[in-house]
Amino acid sequence: MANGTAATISEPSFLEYKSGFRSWFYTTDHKRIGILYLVSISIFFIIAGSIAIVMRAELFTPESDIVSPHTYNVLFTLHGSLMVFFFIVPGISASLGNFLIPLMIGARDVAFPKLNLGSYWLYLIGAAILLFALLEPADTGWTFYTPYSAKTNTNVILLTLGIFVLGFSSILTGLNFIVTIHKMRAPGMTWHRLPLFIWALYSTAILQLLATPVVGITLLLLIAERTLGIGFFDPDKGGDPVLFQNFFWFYSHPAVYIMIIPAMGVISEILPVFSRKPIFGYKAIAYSSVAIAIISFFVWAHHLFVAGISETAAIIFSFLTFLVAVPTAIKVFNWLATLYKGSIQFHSAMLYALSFLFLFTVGGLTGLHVGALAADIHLHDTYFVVAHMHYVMIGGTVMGFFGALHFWYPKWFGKMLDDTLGKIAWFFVFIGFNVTFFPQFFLGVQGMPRRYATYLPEFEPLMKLSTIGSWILAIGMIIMAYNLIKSLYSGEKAPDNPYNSLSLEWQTSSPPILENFKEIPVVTDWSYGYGKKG
Amino acid sequence: MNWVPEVASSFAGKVDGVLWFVTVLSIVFFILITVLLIYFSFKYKRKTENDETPYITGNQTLEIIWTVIPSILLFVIFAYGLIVYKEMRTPPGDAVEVNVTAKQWIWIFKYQNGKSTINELFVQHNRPVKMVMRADDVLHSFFVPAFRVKQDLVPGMYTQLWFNPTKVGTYDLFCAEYCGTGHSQMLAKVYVMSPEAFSRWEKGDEEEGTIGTAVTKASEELGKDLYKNKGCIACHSIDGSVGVGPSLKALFGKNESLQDGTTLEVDENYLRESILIPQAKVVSGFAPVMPAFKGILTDEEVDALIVYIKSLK
Amino acid sequence: MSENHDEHITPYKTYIIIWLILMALTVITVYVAREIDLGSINLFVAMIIASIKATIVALFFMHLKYEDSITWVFALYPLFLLSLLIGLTSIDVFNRIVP
Amino acid sequence: MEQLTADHVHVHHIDPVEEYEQSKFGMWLFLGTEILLFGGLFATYAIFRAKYPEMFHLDHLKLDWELGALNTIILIGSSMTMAIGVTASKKGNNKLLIIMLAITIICGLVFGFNKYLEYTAKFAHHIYPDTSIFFSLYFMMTGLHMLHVFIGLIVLLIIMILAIKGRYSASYNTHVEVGGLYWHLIDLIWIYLFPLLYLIG
Repeated sequence: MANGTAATISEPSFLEYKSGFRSWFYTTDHKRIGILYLVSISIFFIIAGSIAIVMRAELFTPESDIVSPHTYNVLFTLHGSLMVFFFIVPGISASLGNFLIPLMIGARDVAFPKLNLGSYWLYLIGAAILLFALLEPADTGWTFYTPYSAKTNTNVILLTLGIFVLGFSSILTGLNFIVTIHKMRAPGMTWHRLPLFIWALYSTAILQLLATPVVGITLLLLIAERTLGIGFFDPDKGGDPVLFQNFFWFYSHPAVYIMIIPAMGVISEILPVFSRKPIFGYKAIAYSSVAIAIISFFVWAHHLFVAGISETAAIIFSFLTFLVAVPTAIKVFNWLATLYKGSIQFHSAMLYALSFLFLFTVGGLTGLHVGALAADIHLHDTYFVVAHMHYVMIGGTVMGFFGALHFWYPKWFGKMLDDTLGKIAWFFVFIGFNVTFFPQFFLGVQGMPRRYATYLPEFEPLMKLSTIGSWILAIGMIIMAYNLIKSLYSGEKAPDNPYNSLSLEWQTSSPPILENFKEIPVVTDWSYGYGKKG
Repeated sequence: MNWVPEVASSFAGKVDGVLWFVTVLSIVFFILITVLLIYFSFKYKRKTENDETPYITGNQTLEIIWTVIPSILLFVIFAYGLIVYKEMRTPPGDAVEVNVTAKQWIWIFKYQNGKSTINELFVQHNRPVKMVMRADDVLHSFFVPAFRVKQDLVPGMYTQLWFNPTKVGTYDLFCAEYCGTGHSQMLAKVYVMSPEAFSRWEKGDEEEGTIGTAVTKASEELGKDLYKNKGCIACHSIDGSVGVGPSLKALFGKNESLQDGTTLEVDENYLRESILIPQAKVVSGFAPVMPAFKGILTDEEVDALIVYIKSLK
Repeated sequence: MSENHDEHITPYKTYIIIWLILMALTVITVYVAREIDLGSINLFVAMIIASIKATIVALFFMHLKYEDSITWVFALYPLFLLSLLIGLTSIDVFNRIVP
Repeated sequence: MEQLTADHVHVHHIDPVEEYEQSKFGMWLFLGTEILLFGGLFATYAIFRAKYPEMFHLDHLKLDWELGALNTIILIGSSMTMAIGVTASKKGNNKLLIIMLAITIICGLVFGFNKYLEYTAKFAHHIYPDTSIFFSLYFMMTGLHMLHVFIGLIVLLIIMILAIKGRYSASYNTHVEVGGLYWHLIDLIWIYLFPLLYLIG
């Protein structure tokens, strides 16, 4: 992209221009709000991750020895709820999206900066409600299936209320992003010059905007069921428990894509930079993001094949489910083709991007097993699903998230990360992740049901292996966290554009100045013009 | 190590067929992608800072190929899954019906001859059975890996599944839908019996069926088996911790206060009544949720349980 | 998207006319439902009238008529999703087998 | 951006026309969210009405359709006054805007008062949200709608105060337009709730 903004800028960066509590919690600067989200979601990631370690430790032996079955149920409820609603849904979208969207489209801020701050406060309010909910935590699983969630005497209301509030935070963030991307692109930034990360976040924002309200009303009805005694989901009052599952997954399946599409966007940015080649099939990748955003609304009931839904519905939903696999496959092939004849540099961010390709492929392909009707009947609610989901969520989203952190770290904080340490951490994360979750595919096929506090002795060897893997994974995470924090203090000062990227965010200072650019850049080309034309 | 659980129903092999088909396809694509990924990564590893790279932005033909081929394969998987699914969902007309009721955290099976069992399902070899299922309280799910069947049980609504057991033996039945504290203890056994053994069981000469050796066991040991197999374990601990029901530890001889305000000392008669008709005298602080075991346990079995409870000092 | 900033200003008179039409439709829908009572197609008729009213409100009171295409997309897409939610859920609820 | 005092910081100047376009588009997006929020309830209604037609028929007779019709007239009227207010504001007629906002707010309050009468009458007859599926729907739908009326009233009140302070002109009336859109949505939802609940149970 040709523009003259890379000239040395003497203004203080957005990190330095002002300090103190108010300058952060009352800021309307999208970059600071991005950092606030980053810190908040990281805290929840650490909490929920630690819970996972305790759960795996409990599962080291078949009996319940570390925590009681009830506590175990509470733990997996918290692990799921925190990871899904507090970490991974707002994850890349709210933290990196906030930081990067205006920078990448050449704007000074998002369309509604005050609303943006409001979204973050809503997130904090949701988090505060959650803290109260922890006093007597729910044991329903993060899916809150009725009638159990309407009957259990643990505190379901506070947890769902917290998630309801977070939902509005998510809706308003999505709304903000859609308007920003529509109305605030720099001159010359046409739709077909937009970075693919922006396309991905645009698709995500549509899902956030239009799927979240349905889970909002569903959780509200659940709260009403517990407080007012209404009975839409209560069979004793003529209600239908499976209706709850329909409504819940109308949001929660698109939510899976709210989690994964931003990571796909990250990969589309990292691969070309470290291959020094244009992204392969720009339009195919861009449109497939939008296609996923649309089709993913039609597939929710593939979570319900054995829930008691009608056969007709099961068949229709199975078919639609296979439809949504097509755009995903297209993306993977295009990424792969991007590497062809490139000049590939194994930066730690690139390692995460490549492992994304590898792990997400496993996650995506095992999705076919559970999408096929007959196979799903056997695999549903077993460890196979647990493994599949973690391959998509960790192998996909979290790898993308880590890749993004390593990639944009110099831009956020103006410091270079220790790349060697980054690679060591990557090694442990990659190995640990696979050791933890790969055995779970076999456990699932052999019939080990999920959400079991105790299990039959025949599953013990693989369960032990999985637990050992979780320790390796934890070591990797600790090294990475150390690297991220250490580099803040002792990292080398980052140049404005350490990877010679063509994308707009690298054409301003590192870290960027308060209003991103000295002058709004004029865009003349797309941001993937690497390589020699000819 | 076995890749898949035992193949013990008429369609288990077909389900495995779908599983293997998808798995093989997945492995092919996985290998294709991984090999290319690793090959490209090393072949095109950066040599100098100024490596020249070609300006390739896409290829229409390739895009079409890798859109169309996966689409076709995906449709084939869908169709294959659908065909087997149809068979799994269509019970043959001559299937024997068994009524299944699930409640926190036991399975109750009622047979056409009026018998009923708890946490033990008896079926005849090579005779299709259809489960007509209902949950009493919350969602549960009937899952027998060896038969490749799974179906949720929903309160207020009947669901069904069928299978034709093709192998004599004993199989695990799991609850696969999360249902609360005792979820992972909500296990049962499926006994697939030869026609002779089954008709003997049906006639009722052999009430304990499974625990065929039970007669020879000492009462206390039999009681312990029953405690584990009949679902008591899900709600009543033996270590003093309070579950859904009172702990059995040191229960005998204890003074309990009841919900109607009276107190009594736990003796044999109270234990017997509480097993057979639990709702008669409920200890205060607990919900009256225990199922009645009248007609399910024999007198000898109740005696054995009482001996066992007495032994828990 | 919309580069055209000369905004359309609806005259007051239009609003009065629209209001009169809406009132008339309200009377019709009440009359049809309570006096004529078409039985099973009652729901159908009432929903058509309500949709006409809603369309008029959106087009004129909310000026959707003068909005750009992207606003139309985001105004109509939720309705499509809603029909999907109702339609596909009904396919499940009303086709379940009764053993 | 108000808190920034550093002199070397760019002034974030927002073009009022752009801001107007963005805000209006943003509000349309938000209305989409609102439609799907109510959508969950509409879907519930559709399912249970098909499942229990008799219950819906018998229960809906217990509702006071005349009061419902009155409320419909009031709310549609308020929608019209709101629309007139928007036009007035675009024409720079601040006085008319204030009058129209006042009428709209009064209509909203009367609507709320009628709802209050309706609810208390139901409670007096021992009809509560847990009485039947129909009344669960009735209370949830009208309750959520009432909550929106309440929020809408607060928004309009703030806009009216700002209008009295002379904040709006022919060239700047974003709040009025956006607040108006929200108020019309409340009307839109009611246009469906009225026949669904009061007329064709």
